[in-house]
Amino acid sequence: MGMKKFINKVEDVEEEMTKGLVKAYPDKLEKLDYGTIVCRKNKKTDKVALVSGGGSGHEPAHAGFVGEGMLDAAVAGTVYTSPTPDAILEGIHAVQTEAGVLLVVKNYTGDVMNFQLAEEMANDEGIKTVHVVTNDDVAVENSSFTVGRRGVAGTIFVHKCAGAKAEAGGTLEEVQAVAQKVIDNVRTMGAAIKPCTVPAAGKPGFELADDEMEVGIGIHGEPGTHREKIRTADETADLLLDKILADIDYTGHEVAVMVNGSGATPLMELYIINNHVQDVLKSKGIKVYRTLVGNYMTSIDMAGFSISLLRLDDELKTLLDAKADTPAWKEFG
Amino acid sequence: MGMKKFINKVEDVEEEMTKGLVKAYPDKLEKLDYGTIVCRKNKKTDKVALVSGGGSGHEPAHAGFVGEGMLDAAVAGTVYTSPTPDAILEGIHAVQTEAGVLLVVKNYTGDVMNFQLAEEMANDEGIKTVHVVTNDDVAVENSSFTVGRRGVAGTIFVHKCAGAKAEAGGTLEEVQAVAQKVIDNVRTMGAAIKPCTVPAAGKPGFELADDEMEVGIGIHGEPGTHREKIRTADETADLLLDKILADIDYTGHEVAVMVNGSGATPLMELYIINNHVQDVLKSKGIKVYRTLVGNYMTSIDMAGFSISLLRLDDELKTLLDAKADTPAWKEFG
Amino acid sequence: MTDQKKVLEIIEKIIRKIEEEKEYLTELDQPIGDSDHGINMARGFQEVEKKMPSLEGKDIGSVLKTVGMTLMSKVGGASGPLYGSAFMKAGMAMAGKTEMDIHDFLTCLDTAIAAVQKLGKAEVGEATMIDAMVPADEAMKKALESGADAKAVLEAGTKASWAGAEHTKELVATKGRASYVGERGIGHQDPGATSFSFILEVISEAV
Amino acid sequence: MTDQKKVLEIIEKIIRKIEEEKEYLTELDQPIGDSDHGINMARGFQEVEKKMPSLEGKDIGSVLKTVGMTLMSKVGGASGPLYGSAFMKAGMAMAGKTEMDIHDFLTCLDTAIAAVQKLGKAEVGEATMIDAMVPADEAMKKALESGADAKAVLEAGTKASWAGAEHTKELVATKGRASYVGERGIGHQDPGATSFSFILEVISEAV
Ligand SMILES: Nc1ncnc2c1ncn2[C@@H]1O[C@H](COP(=O)(O)OP(=O)(O)O)[C@@H](O)[C@H]1O
Ligand SMILES: Nc1ncnc2c1ncn2[C@@H]1O[C@H](COP(=O)(O)OP(=O)(O)O)[C@@H](O)[C@H]1O
Ligand SMILES: [Mg+2]
Ligand SMILES: [Mg+2]
Ligand SMILES: [Mg+2]
Ligand SMILES: [Mg+2]
Repeated sequence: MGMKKFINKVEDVEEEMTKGLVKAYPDKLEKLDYGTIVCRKNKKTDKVALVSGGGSGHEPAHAGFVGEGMLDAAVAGTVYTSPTPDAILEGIHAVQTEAGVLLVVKNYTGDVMNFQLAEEMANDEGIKTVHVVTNDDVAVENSSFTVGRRGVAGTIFVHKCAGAKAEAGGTLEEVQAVAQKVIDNVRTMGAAIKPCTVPAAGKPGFELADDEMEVGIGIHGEPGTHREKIRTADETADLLLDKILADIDYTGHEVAVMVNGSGATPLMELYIINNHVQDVLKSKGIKVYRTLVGNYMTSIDMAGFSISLLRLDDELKTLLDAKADTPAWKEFG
Repeated sequence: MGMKKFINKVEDVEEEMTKGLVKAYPDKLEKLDYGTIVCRKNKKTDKVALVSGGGSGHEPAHAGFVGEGMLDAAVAGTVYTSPTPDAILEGIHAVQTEAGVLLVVKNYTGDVMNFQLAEEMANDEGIKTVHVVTNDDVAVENSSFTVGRRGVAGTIFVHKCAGAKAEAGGTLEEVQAVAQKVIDNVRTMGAAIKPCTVPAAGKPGFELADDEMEVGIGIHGEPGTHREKIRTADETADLLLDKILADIDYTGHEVAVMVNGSGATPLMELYIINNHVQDVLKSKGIKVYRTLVGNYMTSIDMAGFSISLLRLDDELKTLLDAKADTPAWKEFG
Repeated sequence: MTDQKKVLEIIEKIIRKIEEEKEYLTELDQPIGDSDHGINMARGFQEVEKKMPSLEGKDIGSVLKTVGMTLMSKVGGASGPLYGSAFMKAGMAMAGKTEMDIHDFLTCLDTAIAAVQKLGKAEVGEATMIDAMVPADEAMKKALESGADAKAVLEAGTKASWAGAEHTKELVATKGRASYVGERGIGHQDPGATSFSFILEVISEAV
Repeated sequence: MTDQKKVLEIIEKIIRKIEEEKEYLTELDQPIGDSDHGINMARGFQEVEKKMPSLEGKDIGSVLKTVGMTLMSKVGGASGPLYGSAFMKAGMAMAGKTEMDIHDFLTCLDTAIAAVQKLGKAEVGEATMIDAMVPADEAMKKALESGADAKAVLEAGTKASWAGAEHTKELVATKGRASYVGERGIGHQDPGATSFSFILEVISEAV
């Protein structure tokens, strides 16, 4: 099947959607003229500024998490392509404060290099800038010989907790430490049954037979670790949970759960998955402190989901509960 | 293509997803043992109770709007099928108060009849129960010879405003009047490019060629008013907006806008559509007071969207702004 | 015409028929509705199946009322309350009876039609189950007047019911979900009129 | 070997080549990456195209630096900063020059490789563009030593570059996005090694 999308010109997708987001919340968000950069309006000038970003196509990430208590700026590249150093620098310029700037970068070669170049330029200009790299995807082996695990949906917990720490007046070092703590304690894995279509490509990034699913899928329509016959929701959730729970020890910890949709997965299915995830965690004696179910870090129109588990301590619980006022972070429960 | 979904048994979809929702918010929501009925925990006992519902498959509607300032109970039938009178009565029993019960019903023969029977039974038992029927879909001609327009995404504004009025202590008559005011002032229309698949049916409800879209689509995968060649996002939005703006006079009014996704439509596209909707309204001198972009009233995994415009007065603005604490109503902007 | 045992037998046959025609009825509901009529009906009658053991030896009125209440609480949608109240009201009309003749059957049908029309407000010609029910009722009354026996009366009714269902293809629906598609509904047979015709056919064949 | 005008001509040819191979490069990026390498490169070189008029008469160093900065700010992803800094650093090495010979070209390539490795930390054998660049560099140096002329040196480099790109099929990637697919990447040619080979081929044919 060819590409069926509600878009105008393929080249205008990133610009128009950024404008469309900002026009929905004109009092709270603004778009810079320079590229697809969304900044918080009425920002606090005395707190650490948080800047994140990456390729477009993960909506609501990252611009949907700009606002009080989370990000100050989100810099988006074209679909699935890291933004360029000049754009990232522009975002830093727009929100930088004396307290410094924390860059939250997902672990992809492109993102890491582009953010690194921007960070160097910012520091050269005298803007105190540091970064963290999120790498929560347990589908990918973490070895010192490779580029390491990918940053996926768990990144949103970094935005939330580090954002809350910054809002509460934390220093750059403290905010960075919180971000790193979340990174050290969050793990994610995903699976998909239908691929996504990058508008500029016009056709799906991969093909799946009617009875196949892709396990360990990334968030850019890149292939997962392997392909297998489609299973039930519960079995698929088990598959992912097993890998996550084997990676770090969750026993005795309270956790935050995110059941994240890939963009075209109906909430119906995400709820069904959550039903099982909660049962499994309960049976293992892992207490759930907070659950998020919805589209947080998507892959355009992929039908898939990921499960993230964040191990909590008292500090992270407080930061998770702190007020956040952004388009896509929903506080309830 | 066959059905690809993250589900377990087709017969368990409704039950499992309802449990999955409630397990995400165990402190605030509860599921009744009797069917797929979600109630607000810690409900106020001195306010008018709001009960809504309809077929499943519209997630987050309606259970996602249960909570402070919106619904007290949501009664779901099987997918796309109105709940039965006994289930609706059970929901009424669970949340009824001395102040009375308002049923918010979408205008479909099935819903209207089942809710009517439940209302009669409730009144027979001495529970003061009244109803409103939402009918915002301008795709369907409103004539006294037919069943009238369908209730679609605009229903969420009824939940919000009537819910706020009830939370603020309005009488049953006042709450019903607010609900009716919203109904009188909200209009919606939708289009789709990919059909949805009811789990029990196992195949899409209709077929669309690669270059076709269905205009005036309903929220149950039922065919729309007509089919035509797919257009750009802007042109499609114009098509829908033209019908909406022709139906009631919006000039000189402030409006609330909802750009609602059908379940498999990426936010990317909804933002692109919103970008144009805001421009058109601006060019017509219609001031936008608040905008919602996201999945509010879906059709399982259909790729489509609807636009709703609610004409506001000061009362509705206040009610729209009032606090609501539910899984799916997001206050921002 | 039929005693309590026979009524239970007929209900068993209706359950099986609906199960057999589940896909067909759902397909009919696709172009003009929401593709669920067969699924809805089958869900209801599967539940009736579960109630069957408890109906052994009950009077016909109770049997029909239970069928109606079961459909009412299991089918949902438009057909649920319609078929539900049709059977419930027919059951009330048959209260206490352990045998029924063709006149009783016509009383049941009259009562059912009244129940469907009270709730659904549809007249003949709006492309609903009423377009099968009313012609069937009229044909049976005419056959009865002309002296036909129960079997012949039921056969005349079934024939008229199918003709009525067939005729819905030519109508633009003005009630139910099919009304939304307007002129596009022409050429498509109403699912509810079809399911009613199947039920009447089963009864007619069984008597 | 080539003057400033010729450099601009070659860049024009690279722009066209990348445009021509856009789909192919994107397809190569599908099984092991995110299906965008050709799109990314084409977006960058289309922007370079727009800058061409402003480069008339500028020295070779400035030309290459502008190409690099343009790629850096338009391509994004992994290839953007890599190709961007490769051209930028090569431009710095050619600062003020209006002519370049084969020795200058090798200086450019050495500088470019150093820039790519500084940022990307890839060694030979990790299935990246480095696996085309380094063999090309080595082959050219060898050819030069053995007395070949500029054209022959470039041809030897191009051949080695393509062989290196071809060889990436046998490697398990350990850098870049392709590293995520592990063993499944075997049999697939690295897109970046391929785009580099195209660029070198264009230069070799034009000189
Ligand atoms: N107002 C009405 N009066 C009589 N029959 C109706 C009415 N509305 C709908 N029906 C019948 O119900 C059938 C549809 O049933 P079903 O598909 O189970 O419910 P829904 O339309 O809620 O999905 C129609 O084919 C029609 O025969
Ligand atoms: N660390 C690295 N060092 C050298 N080249 C790399 C590195 N990482 C990626 N590449 C090159 O970049 C190419 C991919 O570029 P592209 O698809 O445009 O970016 P992205 O991977 O961000 O989508 C790969 O084929 C590889 O040649
Ligand atoms: Mg990319
Ligand atoms: Mg239905
Ligand atoms: Mg139906
Ligand atoms: Mg790529």
